[in-house]
Amino acid sequence: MSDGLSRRSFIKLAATASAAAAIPGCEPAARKLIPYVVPDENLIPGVPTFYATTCAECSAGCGVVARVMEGRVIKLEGNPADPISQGAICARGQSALQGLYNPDRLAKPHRRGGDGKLTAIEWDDAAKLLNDQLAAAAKAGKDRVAFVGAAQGPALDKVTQAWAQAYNSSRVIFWEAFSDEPARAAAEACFGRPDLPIYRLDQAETIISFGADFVETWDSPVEYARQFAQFRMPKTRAGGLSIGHAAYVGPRLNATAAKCDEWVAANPGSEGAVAMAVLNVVVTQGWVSQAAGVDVAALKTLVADYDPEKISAQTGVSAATITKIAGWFGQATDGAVALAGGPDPQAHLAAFILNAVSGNLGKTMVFLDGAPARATSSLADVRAVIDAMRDGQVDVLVIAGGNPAYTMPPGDAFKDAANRVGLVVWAGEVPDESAELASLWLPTHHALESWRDSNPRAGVYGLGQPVMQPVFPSRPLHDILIESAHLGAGTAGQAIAYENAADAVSTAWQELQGKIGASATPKQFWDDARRHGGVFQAAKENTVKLAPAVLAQKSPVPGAAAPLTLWAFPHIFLYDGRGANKPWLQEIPDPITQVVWDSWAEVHPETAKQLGLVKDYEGARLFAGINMVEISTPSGPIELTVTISPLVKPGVIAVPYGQGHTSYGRYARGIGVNPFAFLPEGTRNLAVNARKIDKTHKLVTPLGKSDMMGRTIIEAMSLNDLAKGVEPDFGEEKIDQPYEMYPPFVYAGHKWGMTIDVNSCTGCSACIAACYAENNIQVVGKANVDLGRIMSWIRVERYIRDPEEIKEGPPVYIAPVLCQQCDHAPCEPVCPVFASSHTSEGLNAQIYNRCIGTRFCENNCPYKVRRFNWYAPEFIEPLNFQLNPDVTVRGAGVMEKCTFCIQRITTAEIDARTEDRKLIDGEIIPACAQACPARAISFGDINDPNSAMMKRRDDNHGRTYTMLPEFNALPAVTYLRDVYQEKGKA
Amino acid sequence: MNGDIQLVGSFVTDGACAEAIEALHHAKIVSFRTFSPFPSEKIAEAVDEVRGWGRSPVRKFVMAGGFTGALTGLVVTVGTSWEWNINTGGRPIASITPYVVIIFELMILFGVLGAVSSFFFKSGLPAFEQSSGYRTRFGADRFGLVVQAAEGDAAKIEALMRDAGAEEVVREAA
Amino acid sequence: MNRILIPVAVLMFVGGLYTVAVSERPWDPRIGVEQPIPFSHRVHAGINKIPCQYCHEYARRSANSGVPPIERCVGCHGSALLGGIQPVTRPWTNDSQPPFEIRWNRIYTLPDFVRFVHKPHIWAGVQCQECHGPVETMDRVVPVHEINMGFCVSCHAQRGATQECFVCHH
Amino acid sequence: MAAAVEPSNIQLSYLDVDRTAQRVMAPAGLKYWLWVAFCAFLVALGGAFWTRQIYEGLGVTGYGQPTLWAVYITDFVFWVGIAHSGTLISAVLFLFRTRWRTAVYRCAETMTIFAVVTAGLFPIVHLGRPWFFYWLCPYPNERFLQPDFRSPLTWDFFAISTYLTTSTLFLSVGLIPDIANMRDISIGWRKKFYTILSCGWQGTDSQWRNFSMAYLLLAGFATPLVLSVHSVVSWDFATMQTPGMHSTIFAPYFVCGAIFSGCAMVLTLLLPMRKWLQIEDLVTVWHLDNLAKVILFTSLVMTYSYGTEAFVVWYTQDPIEIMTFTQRFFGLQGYLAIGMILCNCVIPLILFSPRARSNTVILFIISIFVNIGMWLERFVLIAGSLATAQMPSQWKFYVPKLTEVLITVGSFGWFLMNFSIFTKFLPIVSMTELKEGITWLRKAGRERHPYRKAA
Repeated sequence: MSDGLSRRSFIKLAATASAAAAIPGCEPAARKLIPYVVPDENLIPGVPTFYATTCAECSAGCGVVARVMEGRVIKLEGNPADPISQGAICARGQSALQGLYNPDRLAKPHRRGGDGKLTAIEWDDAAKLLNDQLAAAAKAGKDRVAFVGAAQGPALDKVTQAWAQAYNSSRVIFWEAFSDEPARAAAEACFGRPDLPIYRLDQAETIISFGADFVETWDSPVEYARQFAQFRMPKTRAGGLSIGHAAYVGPRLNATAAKCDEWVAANPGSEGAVAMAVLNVVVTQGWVSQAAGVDVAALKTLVADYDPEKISAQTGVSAATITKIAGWFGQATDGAVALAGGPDPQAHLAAFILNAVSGNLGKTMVFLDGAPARATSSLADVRAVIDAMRDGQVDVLVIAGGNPAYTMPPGDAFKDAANRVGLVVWAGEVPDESAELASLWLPTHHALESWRDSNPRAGVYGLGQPVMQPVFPSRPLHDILIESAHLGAGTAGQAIAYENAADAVSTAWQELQGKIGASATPKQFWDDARRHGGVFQAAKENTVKLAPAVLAQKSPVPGAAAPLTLWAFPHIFLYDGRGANKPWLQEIPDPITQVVWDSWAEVHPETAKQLGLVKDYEGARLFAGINMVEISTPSGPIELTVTISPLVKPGVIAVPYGQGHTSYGRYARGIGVNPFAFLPEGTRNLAVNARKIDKTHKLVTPLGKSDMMGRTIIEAMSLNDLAKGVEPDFGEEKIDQPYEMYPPFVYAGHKWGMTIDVNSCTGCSACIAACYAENNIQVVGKANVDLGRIMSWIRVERYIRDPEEIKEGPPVYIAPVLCQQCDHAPCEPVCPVFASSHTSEGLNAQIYNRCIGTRFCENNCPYKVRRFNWYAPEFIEPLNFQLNPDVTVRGAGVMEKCTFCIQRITTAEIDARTEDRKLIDGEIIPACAQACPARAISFGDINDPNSAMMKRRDDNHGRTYTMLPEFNALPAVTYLRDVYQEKGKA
Repeated sequence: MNGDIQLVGSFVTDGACAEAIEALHHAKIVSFRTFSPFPSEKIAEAVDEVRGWGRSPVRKFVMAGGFTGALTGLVVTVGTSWEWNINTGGRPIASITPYVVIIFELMILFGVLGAVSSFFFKSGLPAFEQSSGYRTRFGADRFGLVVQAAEGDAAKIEALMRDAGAEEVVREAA
Repeated sequence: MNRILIPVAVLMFVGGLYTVAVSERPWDPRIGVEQPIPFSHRVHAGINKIPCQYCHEYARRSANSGVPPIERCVGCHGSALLGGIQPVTRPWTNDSQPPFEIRWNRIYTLPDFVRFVHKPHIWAGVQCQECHGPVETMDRVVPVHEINMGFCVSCHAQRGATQECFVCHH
Repeated sequence: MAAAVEPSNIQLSYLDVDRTAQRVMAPAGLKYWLWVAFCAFLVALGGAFWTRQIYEGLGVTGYGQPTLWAVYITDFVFWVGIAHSGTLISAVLFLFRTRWRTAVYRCAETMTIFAVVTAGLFPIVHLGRPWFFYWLCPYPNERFLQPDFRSPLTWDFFAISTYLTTSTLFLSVGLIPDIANMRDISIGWRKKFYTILSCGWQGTDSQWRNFSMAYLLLAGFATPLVLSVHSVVSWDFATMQTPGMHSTIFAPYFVCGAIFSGCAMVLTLLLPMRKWLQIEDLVTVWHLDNLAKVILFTSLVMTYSYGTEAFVVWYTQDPIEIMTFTQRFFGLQGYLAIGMILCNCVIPLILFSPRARSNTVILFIISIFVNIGMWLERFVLIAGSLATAQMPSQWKFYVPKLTEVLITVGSFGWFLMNFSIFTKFLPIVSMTELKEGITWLRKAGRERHPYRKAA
């Protein structure tokens, strides 16, 4: 009871506090103080509590820590104890909060009447309706109940299965749009076990990725971004300084390719062929490792058809390139790894074989004992269920997650089938396309409100616990299932031992303890798991051998590529569309195209010329595409908005997944197109012909020009220069320390500074999402972004060069730009009212309540990192529950900017003072540095030469530079140059 | 003094008026005042000669105002900077160079205020009681010379004025 | 009389500015607010000498000092059976609100753009009374000082505490 | 209104001067009030949109990163510029004892006052939180916190307010004798009105003596002030590190531009006025001709300044400066800069022809062009330079929305309304000084078509 009361009171406090927060200066804080009846001794109002749980946004299963204040979760941070995330978190993980606090979440159960109108009903009625129908279906015969949903972790999946059995059915589908089925199939073929291996990129010298965008969406992006950053660190190999060689094979230069040495522009769907060609070179050059113990003769016959010369017509990749990357792979003394992504089975097969024959099994690609079994259903099972539905063999269909109506190819097959089902029940958070098919809607808990477990890999058992009281009167999905089994399924149902999901999970953990033989008492084990967010053990590595049989089965050589191919790729933020209802993910620009709030079609300038499209990126607003083309697909013509970019292969129309929702909340509805709706099953590319139509639609981006114009903004230097220790020459004369008119200002105590390693930054934008979450930054929407009013304090700056034209260096420069906290801050002396001033700790302070909005500071800021509030921010209930109470919500008409997370700094300093100790290096971490998966950002005290941040500068002194040095603003942020290796050598 | 009556002479040109003044001066009659529609060099010179006036005292007030302003500027700028010691852009707390602008503007402001106020003060403005002898034409197109005199001297003075070219001379009680 | 007009005008101008200055009160004292419970700080803190932080327990640990949970009241005012002090004679809450959900009226409020944290002030040895006045002598709490920036800054200046804008405004 | 045959001024008497000037102030007819009502309507329009902007936030404008200054600051600089020629004509030319100023200086000075009043509005319109504008002014407050006197905006605040005070006082001192004149001839409420305003002026010798001295010193102060004010305005930009603005040439360049645009505005006002108010024989072609010469001269100086700017940019060899400069002329909004050159450097060259200088229609058209050109110059300098600053990724060109446009239009309405009302109730030409220099007026009348004789 006290619990309930305290919850009510905090909700009230929350509401009032945030309402007041919306207008700083005008409104006093909450007028009422409502005490607890019995205080929770672990909870101090005003001091955050941290709960370890797991992230449910993708299958990587990172551990996260939820920062909870006054009972509201206000921020998600990586769980340092978790071996996968190791304290980092990606943009999608951060945005789980906006799924939790989404204003479009279903609050009550609804049922659809005959006229198709929805009416809210009570939980009991909903449950009764559901149970009756289920019981009837179960009576009618076997397998007349079907469940289609997303995998929710072993324990809960077991519950689902049990529920289905109780209703005398086995039709349970765990649907994942981008499933790991192809990889598992290939693994089964190669090594006789359908596990997924884990990769150790940091221990490789060469990485070749066949369509696997491992720093964006593939498999476990946070982990691989971290490993890749270590892989790219300049380190001494065989005497000389070297960085790993990386090549990305795919039709579009995405963020992953941007960080690789070589972007191998292959035709869509020909990654597998390229991989075989690489294998061919490796074999013919005799780089097959003896240790692998494979039958070279068989190999030779397998790859016979894939001679680089012969195949290059189909793949669109020159033999020279293939030979080069094959050379990197075969001659890597320090281990190499091939990764494969996408649905093409041949690519996975070839990648596994490559890793095997080059003797990297157990080194860079490792199979673990006790790897989790497949969590998602195979395509065959899915098809079976859909057919059954179409043939009217299913009476009740429960859709819970996965949004099959949106993600299942091809478009309408699932919908048609669903329409023949007697009762379609939808259980979820935000009503999506699948909900449109359902006649009964059940609101379920968000992952952060319910118990879960996860087992992303052997030895890693994540425990997801509810981190706050539910925002809406929803119920956990599995409580609904268990209850319906208990009530509706008679004795069969009573057989389910659990009372509810929590019960199921804790039981599963008791079993787990037995399995892994932990010595602690059950309670101890359970408490530790909740404290650490799971149990993490080193799993035993398994030695596998390549099955000779696989070398016998030859796959047909692909035909020549179509003149014009549409190729779809998962959006880095929206992924398969699940992110589309989260404003942060819509507003954070895609790292490469920088397009926001839209889906686009990238085409190469040549293709654009053939289609007669105007070259729209020479103006000041680069890439704000306006042309529209109409493409012909089996499911009718589709209209796409084109952005012309040299970063895609000619003859390819690259379209991101994730947009094109017809439902799924106010933020997702009616934006762009949905490639799932017209791409055939099991592939991501489709030969189309396109024609220009005289319709225009504006793609919006916060980006101006993409040409750096030789200014010192983001720099890259060659490995040789770094080895020789010479400063790279960019044609501008060096600026030596200029004459100072005034004596320098002395910073006695701390002086905060930052070091950002451009070489590590992958442009994943986790820092931006973290900043939005930590600092109450408002989302302004498409129209305002177009007017140049995006509010993010930190942005991922990206500049491109046409890959055909450049001789040396990367084609894309990516680095985060935030307030440089200059000592000679140009923004400060121009402010007439001291709203912008410098603290004694070297921070460039912006005092919101003193600001009168002359906007002089931003005009004078060379880095253009200040942001002005053009409107009063609006945080739609309950999104305002997420606001950080330590940070002012800025009102209309004031300037705001990055503060190095001053609220964290002051809190830490107060703690240190009250505990009468010095600040510990690393005690203060700004949100961006904390989130960064690649660990590109480090923060610390410039006055302390032993701080990790300063050490990083010293260790890489050859690479340090500051942005726009000619303005002598003396930034506190130092960048480390990107490092590339000359195309000539290697 | 012996101002029991006054003679109001009006002239068409300022030259004539000035001559009359000089004539009166020779006749040792100095208790007069003039009205003119616009500042006339000739009349001014004549009057100055009679009264032995130097340049107008307004200058001194303006000087004082200017100094006060400059000082105020210096005190306000430097003083308020030292109140808080806020570091902006690594500049010195009290950086005089930019303050010169403020000091200059305040100097001008106070100088101007000095000028205007002293002008009002010295020329007896605002004054809402009509001084006798003023004719509206003296504001328009005639130059007036009003002489205070004893009954006896009236004839002589009138003659002098008419010789100097007075258009008309009127006697009236002072 | 006109000679005085100008000085008067100047005076009025300056006076006007001064009124503007004083009229800026980001913090408005709420004098004589009636609380839902006839609670007397005089009786508790004054006569019975209960230390402030016995009830406002979070002051030294957090930003907000916190209002005592009802458990804390019952601890002393429990029924005679529990050996508590004799229970209060007056009704606990007025009828306008559910029992056990006391809606105290805030006396001290700060605007949202000021971040005041009790913790460091308590640790720095600042007495509660220095800001809140002699609460132990008041039946109904009345603000003594106007908690505005001038008040904070002057004390910070005296004690040589930080005077960074950024520490309180962020 | 082609070059009308001027009435002969040869025997122009003091009374003629008075009567002509007083006739202007005769009770107004319907036409006049319609005109004032129209201006008032424009003001109301602008006011309404300003209210909306305050209520909803600056988002209703077309502003955004990186052009955080655009139309409003342009208007501010434009109006301040307009103001300056007034002080120039009344003060500087007074010190130089220029004869032809007597007829036009009152009009120019009035224009100054209302232009400054208009200009003063724009920094407030432009603020994000306009209700706190008074924080720019030092006043006793409980925080002991005063403005930062390092900031050019604080300089602006002091410069503009000083300028407004000074020129108002200058005007009113000059007005006193004329008002006294009006007092003597008028009756009824006007009598009371003028009696109070004239402060009992009678033109005695001692009054005239102090008057001349005060007037001289005021002029002496106004001259450095007018130079300083627009230099300060230019430093708003010159002290910025933004390429395209960060240049030491700005102060003289802005001052000259101010005089240029100001004289053009004087012509724009004077030409219709002298027609409709029938003061042709006080404001003669001779005066206009001299004004036109000033415009021509300043236009040449402007052309030179543009050249210098280009040269300096080339001379620095700073790629950022050069890129910004090229963007100004060849970027997306290059046509604005081209138009600026046309209006400010090319079209005024027509004034080399004496006929053009004596033709009121041509003069009027040219003056309009110059006004447009100078507005464009400020816009190109401010919005253009900010649009293409240091960070290419932040480049974006600014396009105004209805709000800015209507508030700008409203500011013109505000200016014209005040000016028109002034002309009806206070003498718009200085009778005193015209009478003082009446010989020159007669001369001007005799040579009323100085250049026709040649033909």
